[in-house]
Amino acid sequence: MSILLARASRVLVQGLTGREGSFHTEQMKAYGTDVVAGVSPGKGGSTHLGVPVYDTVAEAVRVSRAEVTGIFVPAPFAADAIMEAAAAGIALIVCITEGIPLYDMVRARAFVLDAGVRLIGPNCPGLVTAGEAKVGIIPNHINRQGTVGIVSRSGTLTYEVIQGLSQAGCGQTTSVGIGGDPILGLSFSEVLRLFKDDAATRAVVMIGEIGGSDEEHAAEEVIGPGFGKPVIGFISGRTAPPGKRMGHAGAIISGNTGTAASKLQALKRAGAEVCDTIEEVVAATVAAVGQPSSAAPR
Amino acid sequence: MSILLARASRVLVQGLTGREGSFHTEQMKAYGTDVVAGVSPGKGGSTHLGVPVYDTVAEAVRVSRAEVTGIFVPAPFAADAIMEAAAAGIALIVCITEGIPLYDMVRARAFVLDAGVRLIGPNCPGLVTAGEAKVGIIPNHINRQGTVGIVSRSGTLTYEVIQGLSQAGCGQTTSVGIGGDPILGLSFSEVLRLFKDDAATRAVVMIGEIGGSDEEHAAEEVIGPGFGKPVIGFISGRTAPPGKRMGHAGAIISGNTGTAASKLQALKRAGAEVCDTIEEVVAATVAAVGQPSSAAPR
Amino acid sequence: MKFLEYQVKERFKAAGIPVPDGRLARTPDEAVLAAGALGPIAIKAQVPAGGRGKAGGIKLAKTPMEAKRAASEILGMTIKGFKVREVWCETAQEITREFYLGLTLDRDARKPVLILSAQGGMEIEEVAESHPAAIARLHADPWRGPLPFEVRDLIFRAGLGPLQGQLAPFINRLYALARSFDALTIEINPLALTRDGGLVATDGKLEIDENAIFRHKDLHGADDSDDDPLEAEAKRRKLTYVRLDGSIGVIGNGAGLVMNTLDLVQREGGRAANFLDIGGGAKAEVVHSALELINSDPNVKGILINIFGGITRGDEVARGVIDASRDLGLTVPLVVRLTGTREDEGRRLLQEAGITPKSTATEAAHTVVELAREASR
Amino acid sequence: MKFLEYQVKERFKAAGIPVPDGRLARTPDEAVLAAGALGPIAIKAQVPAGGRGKAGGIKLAKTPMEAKRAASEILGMTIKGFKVREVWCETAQEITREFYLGLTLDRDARKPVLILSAQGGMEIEEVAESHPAAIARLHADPWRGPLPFEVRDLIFRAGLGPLQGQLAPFINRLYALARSFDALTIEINPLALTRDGGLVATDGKLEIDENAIFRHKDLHGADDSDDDPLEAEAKRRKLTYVRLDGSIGVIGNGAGLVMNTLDLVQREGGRAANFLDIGGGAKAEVVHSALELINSDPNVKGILINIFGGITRGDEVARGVIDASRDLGLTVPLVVRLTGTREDEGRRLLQEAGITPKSTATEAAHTVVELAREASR
Repeated sequence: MSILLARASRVLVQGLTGREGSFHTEQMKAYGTDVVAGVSPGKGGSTHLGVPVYDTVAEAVRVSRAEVTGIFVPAPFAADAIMEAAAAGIALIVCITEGIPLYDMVRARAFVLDAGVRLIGPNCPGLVTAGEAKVGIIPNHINRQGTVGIVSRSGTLTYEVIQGLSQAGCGQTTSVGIGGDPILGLSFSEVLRLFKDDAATRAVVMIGEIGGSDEEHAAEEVIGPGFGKPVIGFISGRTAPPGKRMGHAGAIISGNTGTAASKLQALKRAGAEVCDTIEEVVAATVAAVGQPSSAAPR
Repeated sequence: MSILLARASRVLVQGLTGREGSFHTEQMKAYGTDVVAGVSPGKGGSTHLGVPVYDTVAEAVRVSRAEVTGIFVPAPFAADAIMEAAAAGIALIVCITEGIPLYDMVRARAFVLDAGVRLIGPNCPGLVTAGEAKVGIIPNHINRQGTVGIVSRSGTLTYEVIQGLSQAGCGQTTSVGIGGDPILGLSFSEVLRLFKDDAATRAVVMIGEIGGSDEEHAAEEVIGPGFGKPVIGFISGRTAPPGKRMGHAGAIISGNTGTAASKLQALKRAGAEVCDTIEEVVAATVAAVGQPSSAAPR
Repeated sequence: MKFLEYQVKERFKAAGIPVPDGRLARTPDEAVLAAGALGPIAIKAQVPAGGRGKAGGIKLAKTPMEAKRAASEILGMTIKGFKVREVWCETAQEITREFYLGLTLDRDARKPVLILSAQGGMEIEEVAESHPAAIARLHADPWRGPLPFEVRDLIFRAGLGPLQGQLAPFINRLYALARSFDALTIEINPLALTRDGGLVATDGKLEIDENAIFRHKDLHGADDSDDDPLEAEAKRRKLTYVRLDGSIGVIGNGAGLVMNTLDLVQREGGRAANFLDIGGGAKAEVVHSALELINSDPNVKGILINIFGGITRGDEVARGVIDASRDLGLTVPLVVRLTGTREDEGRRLLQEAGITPKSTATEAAHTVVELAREASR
Repeated sequence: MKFLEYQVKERFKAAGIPVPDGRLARTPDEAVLAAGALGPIAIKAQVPAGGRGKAGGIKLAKTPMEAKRAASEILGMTIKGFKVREVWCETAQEITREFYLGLTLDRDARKPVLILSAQGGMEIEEVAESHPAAIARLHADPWRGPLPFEVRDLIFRAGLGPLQGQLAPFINRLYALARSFDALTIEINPLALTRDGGLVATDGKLEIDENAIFRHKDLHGADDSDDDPLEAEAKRRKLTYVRLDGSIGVIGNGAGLVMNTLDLVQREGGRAANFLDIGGGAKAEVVHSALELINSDPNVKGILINIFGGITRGDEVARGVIDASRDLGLTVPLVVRLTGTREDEGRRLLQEAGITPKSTATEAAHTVVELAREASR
């Protein structure tokens, strides 16, 4: 089993006909994802990469019964795309787009919450359920089916961990990149709760970074004796100078929370195993799940 | 028993220190209503008519644990007062104010709905649970405790019916004036459902008027064999000339609904007893509940 | 508050909604000047009512001479009871298609609703009934307004997808205009697609919420009662008054009660001369003012005052009635029904002044119809 | 994007938030003119950093002569690395109380938050820590904005009820300004109550969301990197660059990965000369541009490129690296780690060009630190 996404998930792509949308739709299909529809306003009725294109998400959902969407539209239009998906009855929205204005996201997130829909991202690599399906941009070849859940705020570091684990013979259930923006959909806490309830997941790797206090909240609210599975934690940005901004506003250090020290301490206090490097993360995870998964890599 | 309001209800008055607020608070107290607090921003800490005054509804609710509020503030500020009450955790809001701009009310009503709070009004006379408590402006002396529920869109016609019934020895459980504005809180359907579930109410008088289609909806959705209690219906405005309407938008939206004929027909079809005059309403109600209630008038 | 076509178009223009160039003319000569400046024009009667076209209130003029003739014919016409005092002269459009775009408050949904149809023009109501699917609706969340994807969806549902880029800003501006003016109804009909591919509002309607007038004190709308001196006077007195065609002057508090009083008068064989609601909490002066207004109507043969006080107090009503009777020297029978808040004090005051109030509305209606009939004999 | 005090005050004024009268001076003589026109003035260094007062960047001048002396002292100062090129001269205020009013985006609550305190001034952060109850907060619904009752409640909770009538419009205007400019942070501190009972914004801060700049193309903020030529150059090249104090130039894709690369360099005994994130989906030209920038930094003794492609493609990165190596004539060691999307093609291209990519970030960090150390010997 896995969380959020499975082989049977019917996937829509918003911005299908764009450059990024096209490239990654091909990759998703190559991974086995059931891409049932695309949306590009004004191109309804055509077919792109063998996928039927609709003018609106409402129409696409009505016809294709898509449940999950991947959003690859440019930043000025991405928040609107998120809300369109939520209003049309999509259950899981994965927004890859980077650079969405924060006020747009604040509104879109409130909208999504009102609609009772799950949002992953924005500015995230998406998610993969190893060996089953992928929505987003995580490279196909690094994933391997197994028993480790991954949740991460950093896109590229997620790939490092997945690859490291796969190479060590330690496969994954689902790998979720929740995104690095200040205003996000699913938080660490929410994804960790899903892993907690997933029978197939035997250990969880959690990759945080400086800024915000989602890691602290997850440590306090979810991780701990009741969690019942080993959590291996890692925080990047430990040597970042305080106060300087590092790319995403997500890395702005605010008050006493948000520092690497505060996050590491909270994770330790909650009983997570905290590591210094990705190599250590891999080693600790392999140790935690006992022996390497026997499933073949793909 | 009764609906919505009882002797034990803790009542707040917004606009307590104003002319109307003062006059009707005295009347409400005279009827036995437990007025526990008033709100007048800037007058917090004082006492008016023996009632402690607060600056904000949040503070008033925290201290007084008020559950019901009566709003007597001027129209330009009334929608804000409604939302303040909803946000502060008031369970039932009764807005007497007349002349609130419709866009203000459209927003306030959406706010109240989101908060899961009941709103009666605006532009309504409020409600009385006979012999127990009153919020609003229905004259005290006309009510008499008994077994008839009243729900009405017209303020003054409500009084006619209450007085007519009381004089015929036929008392009431609760009399609710839902208000005559185009944008309202509780509809006929919602109040009728409450009466349906109220063991003490043995018959319901429903006073509608031309415009909108709340009466039609109530007839279709709530009244009927499942209702289990006699409904005596009356529609005012049967001889009113058709309105001078500008444009087509209204007609596109409401089509043929809203006329007295459409409402009377819907009520008849649902099995309600439809009357031509208030005197007939009284006679039909007395007949429906069998014999006059034996409770003393008050 | 309603507006004339040219007033609506001024607001459209200010809100960024394209309208044809035009000029107002009060005389045929002004129409000639407009035609000289604008070329071929449509000359349109400015009255606060629909159906002008069918009534002959809209004519095309290709030349200044034609404009003079057309304007002469239209100015001075009476359309649905309104005398035409002004015509709007605007550049004639080469129209290839006509759409409908409107906004109103949907009282059942309790939300603003945008309405778009590819089949615009005069017959939109028929379209709504015969081809409901040709009318696309969007109920906007009152806090969020119409969101970009909702507007896109509305346009595609109306079958106007290819015009999406042009239509979306139109719709957004219409909504913004409605919000900023507290519009109960706002319509662009027809919304015309011209030969050069542009969209233009060739006719428009706007009605503003009277309750929100305090936010728009600088707005001046069409005076839609200027042909009825009593309605105009009632407006000045801030009374809710509608002229009817009977002979019993009716004054009451609350729309439902007044409507019911009209019904009762009719049941008793009379007909009301008017609807007059003094509202909630009226003071003696308001009652006085209302009586003065009704008494000035030569059609009125009897007056019925029906008050059931909640927020309105019986003593105030009684004082108003007594003062007015004394000041006005009423010559028609006056019947008062008074009950509710401060009923006892009010009734006592009336009794002292020689007026015996009735206790039920039916009785009062019966009496006033009888007395008026006797007085007319 | 950040703004200097006077730029912020211009926007406050345009939004209806009262500010003291003032003039910008670039020379002591201009300050003399300002004092002549305005009377007693405060002369304030214009730098995009806090703590000006403590650094001596704010002085009072009662006369034009005093203004000349004060401006002479402040102009040319360096405050937190920024050279003072302009001073803002504004009418000195007779202040009786100082409040704090601010707005920021609360990432945990995922909402804008308004902050009001009766204890304003420089020590607001200390107040927040020592007397949290003295800081009233209002999380505004992002669609509704702060509602009138919420603003009233905020004011009463801050203990400023008696100033409600004056403060509420201030708060509404601040929020409207934040929304219209996509402000991440906007502050009035102090918000001063003057002797005559008025409220005035005597200092202000504004920072705008870089992601929303496309909506504000006409806005010009403070150039907060003009004293660091490399940061200025990076900005021109639209690269996310931060100068650090080590000697290993670091280029990577994704903030988390770059931050981790800094951590790894430090673990291997080196120190990074910079943070440079080429972002997602970077093309060869971007990689080329980034390498050119880093290579122009004389502190850089070795360069580490760490790419794990998702949306970024390995072949594009390889092409950028190869072209840049050829064009720039690199003299410092270059270590590349490349994996992820189109990894094979990228690695093949690099191999063909004589660059052997490393397969792990740890190995790459280790190698570049070693090579830089050897090269420095």
